[in-house]
Amino acid sequence: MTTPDFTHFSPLAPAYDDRTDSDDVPIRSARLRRWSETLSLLRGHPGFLLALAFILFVLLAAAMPTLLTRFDPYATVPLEKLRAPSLLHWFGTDELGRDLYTRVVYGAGLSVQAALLAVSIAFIGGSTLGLFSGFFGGRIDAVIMRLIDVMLALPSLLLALVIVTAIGFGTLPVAIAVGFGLLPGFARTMRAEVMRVKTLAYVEAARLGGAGWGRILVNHILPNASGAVVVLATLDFGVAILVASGLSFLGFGAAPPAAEWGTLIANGRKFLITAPWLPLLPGMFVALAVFALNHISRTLEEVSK
Amino acid sequence: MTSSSYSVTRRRLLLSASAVVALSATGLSTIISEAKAAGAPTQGGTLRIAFLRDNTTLVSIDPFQVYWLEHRVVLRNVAESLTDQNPQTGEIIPWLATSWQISEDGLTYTFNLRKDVTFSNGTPLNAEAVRIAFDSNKAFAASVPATFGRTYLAGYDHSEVVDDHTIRIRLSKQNAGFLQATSTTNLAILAPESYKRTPEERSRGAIIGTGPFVLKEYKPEIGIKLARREDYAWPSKAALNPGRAYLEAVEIQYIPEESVRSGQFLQGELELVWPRDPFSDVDIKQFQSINAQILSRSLPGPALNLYPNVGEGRILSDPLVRAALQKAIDRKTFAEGVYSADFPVVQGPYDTTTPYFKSQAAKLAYDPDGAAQLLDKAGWLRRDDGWRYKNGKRLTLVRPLQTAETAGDVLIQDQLRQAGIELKLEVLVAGEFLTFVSAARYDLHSTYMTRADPVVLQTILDPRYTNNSALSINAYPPETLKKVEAFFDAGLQTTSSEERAKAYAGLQDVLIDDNVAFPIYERLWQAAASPRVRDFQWTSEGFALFNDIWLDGTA
Amino acid sequence: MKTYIISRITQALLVLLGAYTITYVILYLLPSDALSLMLTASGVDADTLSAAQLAEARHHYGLDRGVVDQYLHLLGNLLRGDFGTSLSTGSSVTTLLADRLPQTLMLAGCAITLSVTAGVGFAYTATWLRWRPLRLALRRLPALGLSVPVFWTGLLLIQIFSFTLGWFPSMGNKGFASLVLPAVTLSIPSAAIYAQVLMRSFDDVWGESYIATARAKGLSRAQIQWRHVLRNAALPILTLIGLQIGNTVSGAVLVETVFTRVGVGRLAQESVLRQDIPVVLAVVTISAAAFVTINLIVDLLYPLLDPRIARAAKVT
Amino acid sequence: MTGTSQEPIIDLTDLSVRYHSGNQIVDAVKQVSLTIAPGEVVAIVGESGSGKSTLANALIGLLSDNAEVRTGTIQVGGEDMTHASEGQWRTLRGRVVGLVPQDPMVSLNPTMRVGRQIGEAVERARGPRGRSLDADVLELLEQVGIDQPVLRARQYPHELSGGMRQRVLIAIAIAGQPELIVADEPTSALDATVQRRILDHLDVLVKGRGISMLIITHDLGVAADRADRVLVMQAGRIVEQGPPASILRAPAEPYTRALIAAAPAFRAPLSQIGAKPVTATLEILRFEAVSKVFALPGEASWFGRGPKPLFQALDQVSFSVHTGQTLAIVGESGSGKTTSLRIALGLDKPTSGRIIFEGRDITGLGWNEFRPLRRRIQLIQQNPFASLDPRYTVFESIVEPLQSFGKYTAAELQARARQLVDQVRLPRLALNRLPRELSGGQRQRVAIARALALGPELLFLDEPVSALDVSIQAQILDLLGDLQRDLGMSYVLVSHDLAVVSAIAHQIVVLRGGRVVEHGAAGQVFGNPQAAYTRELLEAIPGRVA
Repeated sequence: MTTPDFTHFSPLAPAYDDRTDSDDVPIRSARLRRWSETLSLLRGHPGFLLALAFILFVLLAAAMPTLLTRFDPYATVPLEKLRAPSLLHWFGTDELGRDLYTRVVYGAGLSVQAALLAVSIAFIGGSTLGLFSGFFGGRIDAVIMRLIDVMLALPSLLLALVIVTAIGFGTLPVAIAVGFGLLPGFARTMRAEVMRVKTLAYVEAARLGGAGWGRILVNHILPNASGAVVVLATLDFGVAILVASGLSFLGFGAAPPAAEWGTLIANGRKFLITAPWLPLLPGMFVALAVFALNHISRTLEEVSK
Repeated sequence: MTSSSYSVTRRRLLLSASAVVALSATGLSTIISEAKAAGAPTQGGTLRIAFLRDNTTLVSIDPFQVYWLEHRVVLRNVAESLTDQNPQTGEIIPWLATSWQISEDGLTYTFNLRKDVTFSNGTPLNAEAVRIAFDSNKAFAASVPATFGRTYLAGYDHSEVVDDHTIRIRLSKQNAGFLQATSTTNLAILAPESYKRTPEERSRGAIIGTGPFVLKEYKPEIGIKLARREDYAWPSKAALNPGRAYLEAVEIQYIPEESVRSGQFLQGELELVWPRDPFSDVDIKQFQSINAQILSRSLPGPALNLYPNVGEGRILSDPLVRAALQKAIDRKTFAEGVYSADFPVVQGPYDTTTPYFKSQAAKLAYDPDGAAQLLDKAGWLRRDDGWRYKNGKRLTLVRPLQTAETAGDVLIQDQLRQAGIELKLEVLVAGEFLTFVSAARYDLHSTYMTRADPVVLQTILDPRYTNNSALSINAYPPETLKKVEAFFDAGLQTTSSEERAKAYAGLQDVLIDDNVAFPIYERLWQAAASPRVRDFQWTSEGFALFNDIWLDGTA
Repeated sequence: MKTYIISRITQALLVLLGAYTITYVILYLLPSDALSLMLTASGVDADTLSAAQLAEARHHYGLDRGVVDQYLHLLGNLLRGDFGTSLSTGSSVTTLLADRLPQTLMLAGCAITLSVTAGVGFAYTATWLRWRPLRLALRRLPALGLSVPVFWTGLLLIQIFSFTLGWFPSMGNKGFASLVLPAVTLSIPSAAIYAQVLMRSFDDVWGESYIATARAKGLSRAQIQWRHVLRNAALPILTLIGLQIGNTVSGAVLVETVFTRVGVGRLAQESVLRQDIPVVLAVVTISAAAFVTINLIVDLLYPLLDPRIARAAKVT
Repeated sequence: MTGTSQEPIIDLTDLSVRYHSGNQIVDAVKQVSLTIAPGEVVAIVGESGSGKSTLANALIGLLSDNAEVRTGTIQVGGEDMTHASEGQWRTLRGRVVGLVPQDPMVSLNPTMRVGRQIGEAVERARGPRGRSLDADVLELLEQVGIDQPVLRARQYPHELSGGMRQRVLIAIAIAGQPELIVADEPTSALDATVQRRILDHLDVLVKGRGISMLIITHDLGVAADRADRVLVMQAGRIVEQGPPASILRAPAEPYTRALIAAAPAFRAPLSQIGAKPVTATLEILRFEAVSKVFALPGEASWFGRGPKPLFQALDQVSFSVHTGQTLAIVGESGSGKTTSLRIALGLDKPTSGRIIFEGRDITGLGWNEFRPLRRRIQLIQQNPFASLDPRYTVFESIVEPLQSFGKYTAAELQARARQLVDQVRLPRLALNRLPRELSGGQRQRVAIARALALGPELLFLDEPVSALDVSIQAQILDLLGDLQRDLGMSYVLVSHDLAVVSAIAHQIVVLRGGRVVEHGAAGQVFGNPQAAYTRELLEAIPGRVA
């Protein structure tokens, strides 16, 4: 006898008024609805767009450096050495006369590659461990958590040094070493998220609806738990760049003449007094890249709330 | 950021590149003329020196074992040797031994010792002490065959104490370099008490010498402290100050961080900055902003050479490629680009201050077109990617580097790139570096030693004297090896200068003609001294006489 | 409470053992042959020795034992406080560490205290300020602190405060002044992390109902921030400090290299280059032990600060 | 500062408040006028979103930053506070106006002792008290009826029960001897019996000191029982006000009439409840002497050998559910009603006793053996806001049980979904909506549709409407009644709210401390309750007195 009440007003959920009943209602999947919404929200953040543009620039530099500079990163011109930044050489030249801006652009490829590899190692390894310990709990959880504590106990940079010395210099070993350091972060985040989602009512409802744990894991727990992990991934991408540059600063980077950002800073530090732009500009570039990534991940986090 | 422009009254660096007659090694050290005119030296003060870093592979300060240049500078003023070497002429002059006689067959050396010399623990320096020193060194060299001092002692059999101040040294086989060896820090004489201690203890500083300074403290990788010896009165002839040192103490620090080291010096925290690599013109300009003095000394011994691996199957086994490689290196641009405009261009396998040096400048001219023709003739044809290939294989030469590459390494890499040769710089950790080199997996490798006698090259390039090190075995095609060994023996088995001059001249010609040594740059050791430092004097092997140095309070 | 402490201690020891084992495995199974390494480190050229000499040297360094009982042998020594002898300097690792550990402990200690005070102070002011633009700017600043490479900040600070202004020495271990710049450099990343986490936790606490109760009592914003918000919001910092130990040691390696301070960090880095295995193993074990102890202390401290844990709720 | 006796404590004229959140503008309060005389008790009744909390906050100056007072004036204790500064408001709070906040479980600082939180209010209102502060605090604790005040003062909030925490909050409110107390939903988070005792105590305190009080509530019964004057608010406006008796007997406004009709307590005189014919039908589910004991996480004895402290959740509970009928399990928090629900659903295993479903013993069945029964037993959870996966559309949530049990083509699923949506009276367009775009009532309808997907015979309802507004509650209860009639389903309703139970229950079981204190037909239990506890429960229903 009572008609459904749609005039009901709740400040949170926008009221809608669908009176029409029709058989042929097209049923669209939820996924595209969610993507279109989040993108529209992101457009509202100017800072986010600026950060995104800078990161796209870095990724372009990593993928196709030739587009961004016409200098050859390896051609030495000793007579042109240690020139201050000018219109010709935006970042000036290094101790062998090579264009520093070009070396930073070409360095992007190595640094981004190392960071990307490191984050994917940490993401895959960490998330699986976190999933197992969060999902099964009990003894498995205890064992995995102690393993994570062990990895946290080991100083990441020192361990990275040891790993790189064990498997040799170059971008891949650096990536493995850095990935090993980031893994605990992903494991702890995924574990916390899985444990949170596992106890929610809609998981119990699905369970009582006859769904097996496998189906619940794939359809409910993982999608809802992975939000936080994706945000962490963007954040840790920046951290990976920093740690990788730390390693190459200590001389564990790629073989010369190629140079990661950390190597550029390391080589430049000899000229801190005489040619300060040599160590300081690459450092600023790295800081901006990591700051942009940091900003992107924070905005993603705020939007997904 | 020092902004002073390049000072117009540029201080002339005494780096004459003139060809030098074999024996008279013209002094290339800079003599600070003004120092003498500034009146009598003032007493006291501490000389603070900053070196690059400590030797981390062999942590030792035991004179016999040490090859590390920075340590030998210190030891030169703590432990003294029988003889000294005139830095300008290379001639052996008296020190602890006032005079000596060498037998005709060159197997017996008799030294007459000074009578007034005592060790810092008070015991007298007499023939018995010298015998104990030589015999202990001989025993140690037998137990640790690879130790650096062993080649200096080559041929030593035993010593006889003739009387309290005369000692006769017997050699089992001829060693022309032995007299020069007695002037080096490696054969310095320690007190008998030091030889009772274990080698490790001596390495960590348990050394008692007769020098003007006493070793107060040695903290590996941190620094060294020396204190003046009050009753010192028996310097070598090369020294200006006959008696007690003017300085009260010398403090040595290791500062690997270059900007920090230069910063400390510019702020007056240090009197002497003495890194291992020469200064670039940027550094020199910066130092001259506080009118610092730039002190340079070309170090006797081999120049910074690359030695090839001509083992079978290696690319450099082909003489044409080696010849092309020699022409593809632009040594003038290297000297100007990496260091400074008036940096000497290397002229041969030896540095110019090495006795019996013979210039090969003519054969080392930069000739990229010549190199290109030779490579084409050898079948290495250039492709559009800039590299040269021969039946599908790229012309790649591997050069191992320990821990880190320098700007010079990368410059050579790029010069070879322009000739189409890929120089792969393999940066390795200490452990891997040694296994890599001993397995001869390199194409080009470099090492050097400092000693003011050409025989030093034997410890690098003569398989019979390097315990068959991979470098010496693989450096020559068979026919060149025979010629090289002949010249080395000729140079070793005679004590007459003319014979040695002819032998080593022939040696230097063969090394360059057969392209088994590729000189890169002259090994110049440079230091920057604050204006207050007076009477800084280089010894023949590039060390410093601390007891001459004094600090002018006024400057 | 007691069983809780016991179980935490056993877990801590387990973690320490795990850390030691992983480092041992990586270090001792390095591809390059340990013996040739050790020989060259003590000035002997491995390939010049005869087979007999090699065997004798292998025994001397205890390399002829199987990997496992070598591990147990070393562990046995470790428990007796003997870290073995350093390969390159020949002196015992314990003395080597003894004269370098104080430098690093002082540096790490100052850096941690600095970062905690800066982190909490920053979050406190950033959440308390009313003026919106400044509030927004302060919110983004920690992210910048996190993005700047440690060694780069070090170089920058040397350039400004040491060479241009000449306030502080740019290197060395002498006295307190030489500690200022390195400690500041090392503290920046941790302070940034603390600031970021605490700002979020301060905001959360301001949103709690008991803050409305406090305002209803008529307390001023300052009183509420001090008496109610600070205590509850600052709780997460304890666990954070525990986690930051690893980063502090890593940071020390870089900072000591840039500031030429002779500490454990630099020693570890050079020992890795020299493959001086016992020293690296000792340094990693000590930093793992520091991590484990500090986390244990944090776990025991937590109930004192958060009564909800200490006094298990009785069912009334 | 306190006004003369006859001047009104609160004098609002034509007050409008607007919220700015992002680009959305929300007018929460529209032209409201209100006066409260000294000593008078006024109650404001309204559903969530009616603006009643905004009004309360406006009176004490606790409006959030993004709120804007657009029109009207606020006079508190004779002072015009419309655009008062934070400083001016501070002098008022505690001394003139006291606040009793809503949820006692989170309204006390968890890391500060209770005594100190009260002491803070005392010192704030009456200046530094020095040593006599403790005495003031103990006195206040006694006044609000807390036992062992010395012990309680040193305890932390988490060590006190919900009721005691509410009393502490009252002590804080009256610490400054205010002239007006604003009580925002004072007891809605507590059990009925506890609620009644606290409100009685509050009345005594307020009347004794001549303080005026403003009660904010969504429960018409509470308003009617406690207030001299009742105001009904809807969508930001006061639609009606007057003495409770006239409001209840002769409501002028249609919205007030709808509110009264929807509130189960007033709908039908209790004695006629349960007039549903109790035809003897088959028995679908039976509990036989089911007991359940939990080991407490508390401190085992030192060496871990001694017996761990145990908690008896259920003690020999027996009841039966008849097909097509509703059995209600009633009890307060900690009575064991939820435990019995979990045991029936196979989520927990009983320590002893048997559960029979359609004649078959299903006690202790493993997950897989129980799975086929999932098609025939389903659950409707309490909180509609958490029972639906935020990433699933309504369609995907509803058809999930079907997908778990069998293979269906997309067309079959869509057809079934449309059928189910119609059954729960939701528009078909809702199928594409995400949960966050629906109201509480609509989400509960989706949950019901999901439960019906497999065509179950037995439906467990865990406090199905307690999270919803009164008017929506009525619609959901009606829907459940219709579904039971049409599909012949049997229900087991678990609830603490007797008013809700009376709407749809045939049989009632009353639980207390894990034991069945009463079991019988609804009419008989409501008509003449045998157990004293049942009587106490019935009397605690707010609004019965009228």
